Amino acid sequence: MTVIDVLATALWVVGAVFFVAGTVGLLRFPDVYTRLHALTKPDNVGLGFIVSGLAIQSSELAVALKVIAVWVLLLVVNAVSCQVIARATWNRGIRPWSRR
Amino acid sequence: MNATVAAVLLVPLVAALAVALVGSRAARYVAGAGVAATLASAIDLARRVERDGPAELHVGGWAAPLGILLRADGLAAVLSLAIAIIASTLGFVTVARTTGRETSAARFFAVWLFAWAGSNALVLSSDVFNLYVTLELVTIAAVVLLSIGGERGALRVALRYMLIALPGSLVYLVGVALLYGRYATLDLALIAERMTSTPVTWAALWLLVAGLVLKAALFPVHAWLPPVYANARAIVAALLAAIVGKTAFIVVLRVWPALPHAFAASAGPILGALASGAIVWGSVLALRQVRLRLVIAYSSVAHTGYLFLWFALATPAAWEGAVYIVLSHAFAVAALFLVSDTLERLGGDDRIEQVHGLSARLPLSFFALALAAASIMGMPPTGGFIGKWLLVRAAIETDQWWAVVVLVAGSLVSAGYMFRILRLALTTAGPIERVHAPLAGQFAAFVLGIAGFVLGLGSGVVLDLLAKGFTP
Amino acid sequence: MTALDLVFDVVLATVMPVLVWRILASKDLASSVVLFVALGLVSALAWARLHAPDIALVEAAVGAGLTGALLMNALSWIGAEAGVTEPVSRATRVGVGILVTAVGVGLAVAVIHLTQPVGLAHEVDARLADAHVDYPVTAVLLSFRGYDTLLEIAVLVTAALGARLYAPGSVPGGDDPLSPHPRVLARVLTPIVVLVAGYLLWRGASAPGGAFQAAAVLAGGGILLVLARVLRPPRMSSIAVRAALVAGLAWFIAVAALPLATGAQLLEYPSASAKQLIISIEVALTLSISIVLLMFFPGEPAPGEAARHPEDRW
Amino acid sequence: MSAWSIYACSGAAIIALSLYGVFACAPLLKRILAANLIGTGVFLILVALADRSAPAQPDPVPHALVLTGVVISVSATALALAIAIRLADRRSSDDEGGWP
Repeated sequence: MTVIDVLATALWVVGAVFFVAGTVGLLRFPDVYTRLHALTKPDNVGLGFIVSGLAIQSSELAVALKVIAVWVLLLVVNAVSCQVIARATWNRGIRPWSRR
Repeated sequence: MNATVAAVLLVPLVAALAVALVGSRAARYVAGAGVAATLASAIDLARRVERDGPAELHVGGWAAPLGILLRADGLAAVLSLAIAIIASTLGFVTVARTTGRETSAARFFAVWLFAWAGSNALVLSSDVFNLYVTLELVTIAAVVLLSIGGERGALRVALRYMLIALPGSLVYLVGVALLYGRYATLDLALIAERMTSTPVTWAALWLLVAGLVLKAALFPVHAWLPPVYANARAIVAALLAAIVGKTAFIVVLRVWPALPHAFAASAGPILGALASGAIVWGSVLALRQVRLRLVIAYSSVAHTGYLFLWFALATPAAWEGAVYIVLSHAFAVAALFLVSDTLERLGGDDRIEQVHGLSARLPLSFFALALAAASIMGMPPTGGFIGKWLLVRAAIETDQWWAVVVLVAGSLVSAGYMFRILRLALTTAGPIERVHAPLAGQFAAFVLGIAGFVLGLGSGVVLDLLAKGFTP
Repeated sequence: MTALDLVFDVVLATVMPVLVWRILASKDLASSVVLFVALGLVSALAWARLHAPDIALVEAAVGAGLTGALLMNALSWIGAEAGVTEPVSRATRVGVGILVTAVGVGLAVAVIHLTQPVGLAHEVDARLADAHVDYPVTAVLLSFRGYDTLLEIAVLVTAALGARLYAPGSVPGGDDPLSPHPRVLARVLTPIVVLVAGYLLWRGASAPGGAFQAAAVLAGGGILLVLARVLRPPRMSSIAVRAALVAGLAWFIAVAALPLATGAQLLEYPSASAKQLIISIEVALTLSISIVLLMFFPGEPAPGEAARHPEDRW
Repeated sequence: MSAWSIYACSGAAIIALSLYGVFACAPLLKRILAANLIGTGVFLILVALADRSAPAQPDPVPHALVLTGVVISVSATALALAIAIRLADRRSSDDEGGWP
């Protein structure tokens, strides 16, 4: 195992932690808006770590650029879909949860 | 020969695309030309096979085990010719009825031609996966045809039919997967050569057969069929009963000679028992129906039984008998649906009472009805008679007297339900007057009735053609 | 195979049937659809584990993406409640249950006895040069078993003709209940989608990819444009749409029939131009398949009960 | 137990479950889903069998068969959904006077 492998594995583990946290949030949070937050934000960061791990481990620059492109596209799509779902929910008259 | 076989496959496909492209207003002209051309290509194929004998075609020039083999033998020639006669007759009727204002015409004719192309591809194929693709083409085209018009009843049966036929094909495909996993080829002849009697092979074959039995609506999985026949447009019901409903059995007919003897010997009695059940159950229920279409439907259930009876007998004569039942029932059932269609257009529904006085009111339809009924009952010299006769002979040859009893009993009951209708048609008591109904449908029914009759008279020619390349 | 691989495979292989069970047992249809999409993504992983990258691509694009979109769209028409149901008797359920258990167990036993790794990999490799395609799967699809593919496209076109029961209702630039963001997204993604589709198509000759994968990506982009109301959904009443729909199969048939004139077999590409012909078929098929997949998407239902959807007839 | 046999068994289980669904689930939409899922099970078995030669190259023929099967499967599902949508709509259709 080279230094790069160790570093990549560490990045993957950190990424996985974010995914697990996001999933726990999805299951535990009280309403659509908070769950959306749990679903999209940690995923963006988590995937960022995983992609970084893959990128530094890849043998070719082209492969590294491709996985980074995947991450960038996911950022855009996640942002928009999160926004669309939130707006659709709002338009249906569902208001954010608050601890009264 | 290459071009002849290719024409049978490609002409209907090209015609379908052309119809879809031109749209509904001109669809009937293009469809008419396409139907005529496809009919001509099928006649050409039959003539060539008759003259030059069977031919094998390696699509793309690739031999087995890698390539797909098409087999233009006597069976393929006879079946594609019968399909052509029925599909073109029904197609011409529809063309004649179309005024150019129907906005579903392009959809209908294009899909009609796709169904035809699929059926032709199916009878020519001798590759187990390619057979799956052709089955799906026929099934999906049939579903689209069933859904045209968009009434709730039609949509419901379209979906119901699909949710039987699709799992049926997929169960067949599971069998194909196992066969490929064991024998590393999809070519039927090569599989037959390599096949050994192992548990895996048995599992594969049972799956193949089970999927096809479901699609063919053999007793006891026939319950989906009568509602479909009762709710479809008559033309579509005719196509479904005469051609689409037969495709699964044709695949069995193709696959069966490739099976190891031990499997055939053990599956034969089981399929024979189901077939007997179908004959008895279908015939008895046909006797009790008050709607003409349901009589036809249950009669079809019984006839599926006659087809599968072959597996218990498993002699060359029985094979010919089964093919003959396929052909004669296809002609008869198409003719009957057209007669029913004429009656429905006159009287508004298909209760059997509508037949009352038919011989005086619509002589042409009556003739068609009588000819079709004779074939269904198995009266000489119709094609139905030849089929049943061959089956009885095979049963006697193999000392399976139970099969003789079932065949005779089934024929007697079918005489019962058909005579009930014919007697009503001959009754001229009461106020009966000659009425006018569109001639196209009546004439088409008559043509199909005659075809079933000619099938019996010309059995020598047909059996000779069937024997070309026949090796069960 | 390391122990970790084994654990991963076992987990993945267990999750899939469990998902199927949940899809079929869940109370409301919306959960079924969401789980169905999840299954599509999980099975894409399984295809990758089984060294089938082509199928993983198609599964992700079609199984999870397109079919998922179709199902969600169907839900918006039907409603997440039961929709149309067919009652099933208890006896049927028990009978079917016994039968399918027998099928499942029998099948599993049969499959694990197929340990002899037989196949046609060697034959394909040996003839790859004659097929004038470098990538084995593409060679099987378009050369060795090109006839299957031809009929498969016929199935696709047939289904497309039948699936156009409604003319899609949404209008470009009309009122947008969501927000401007999807439209911006659509505009940003369109060039990327076209680029990726072209890349997949071009790659198909030598690596995983090809007409269907490219078409699935194009259709996905098309659906996004339709949903964002940038693009008017294709209608059969347009001759251009119909021409695009039939072009792929028509060109395939033309190429298949051409060798017959010289006495060769159906689909026997002349070896001098085989490569070019196969590429031309792939391009034509990409166009037609993407149109068909886009046409499978019926668009949004018009708001309110009274709104009439004209049927898409031509 | 090798990887391919694990997935093949998974495929068998999927086939059994979805066959049950297609014949014993009440909602039509679930039956349509089930019919689609039978395909997934069959494809899994086919691809698993192709991978028996691992670590050597897998057999490309089943891969091509599955690609063909997926196209047919999505066609069938799309058609079934179109009909189901039409069926859920209570409005009567543009009748063409009993044609054909």
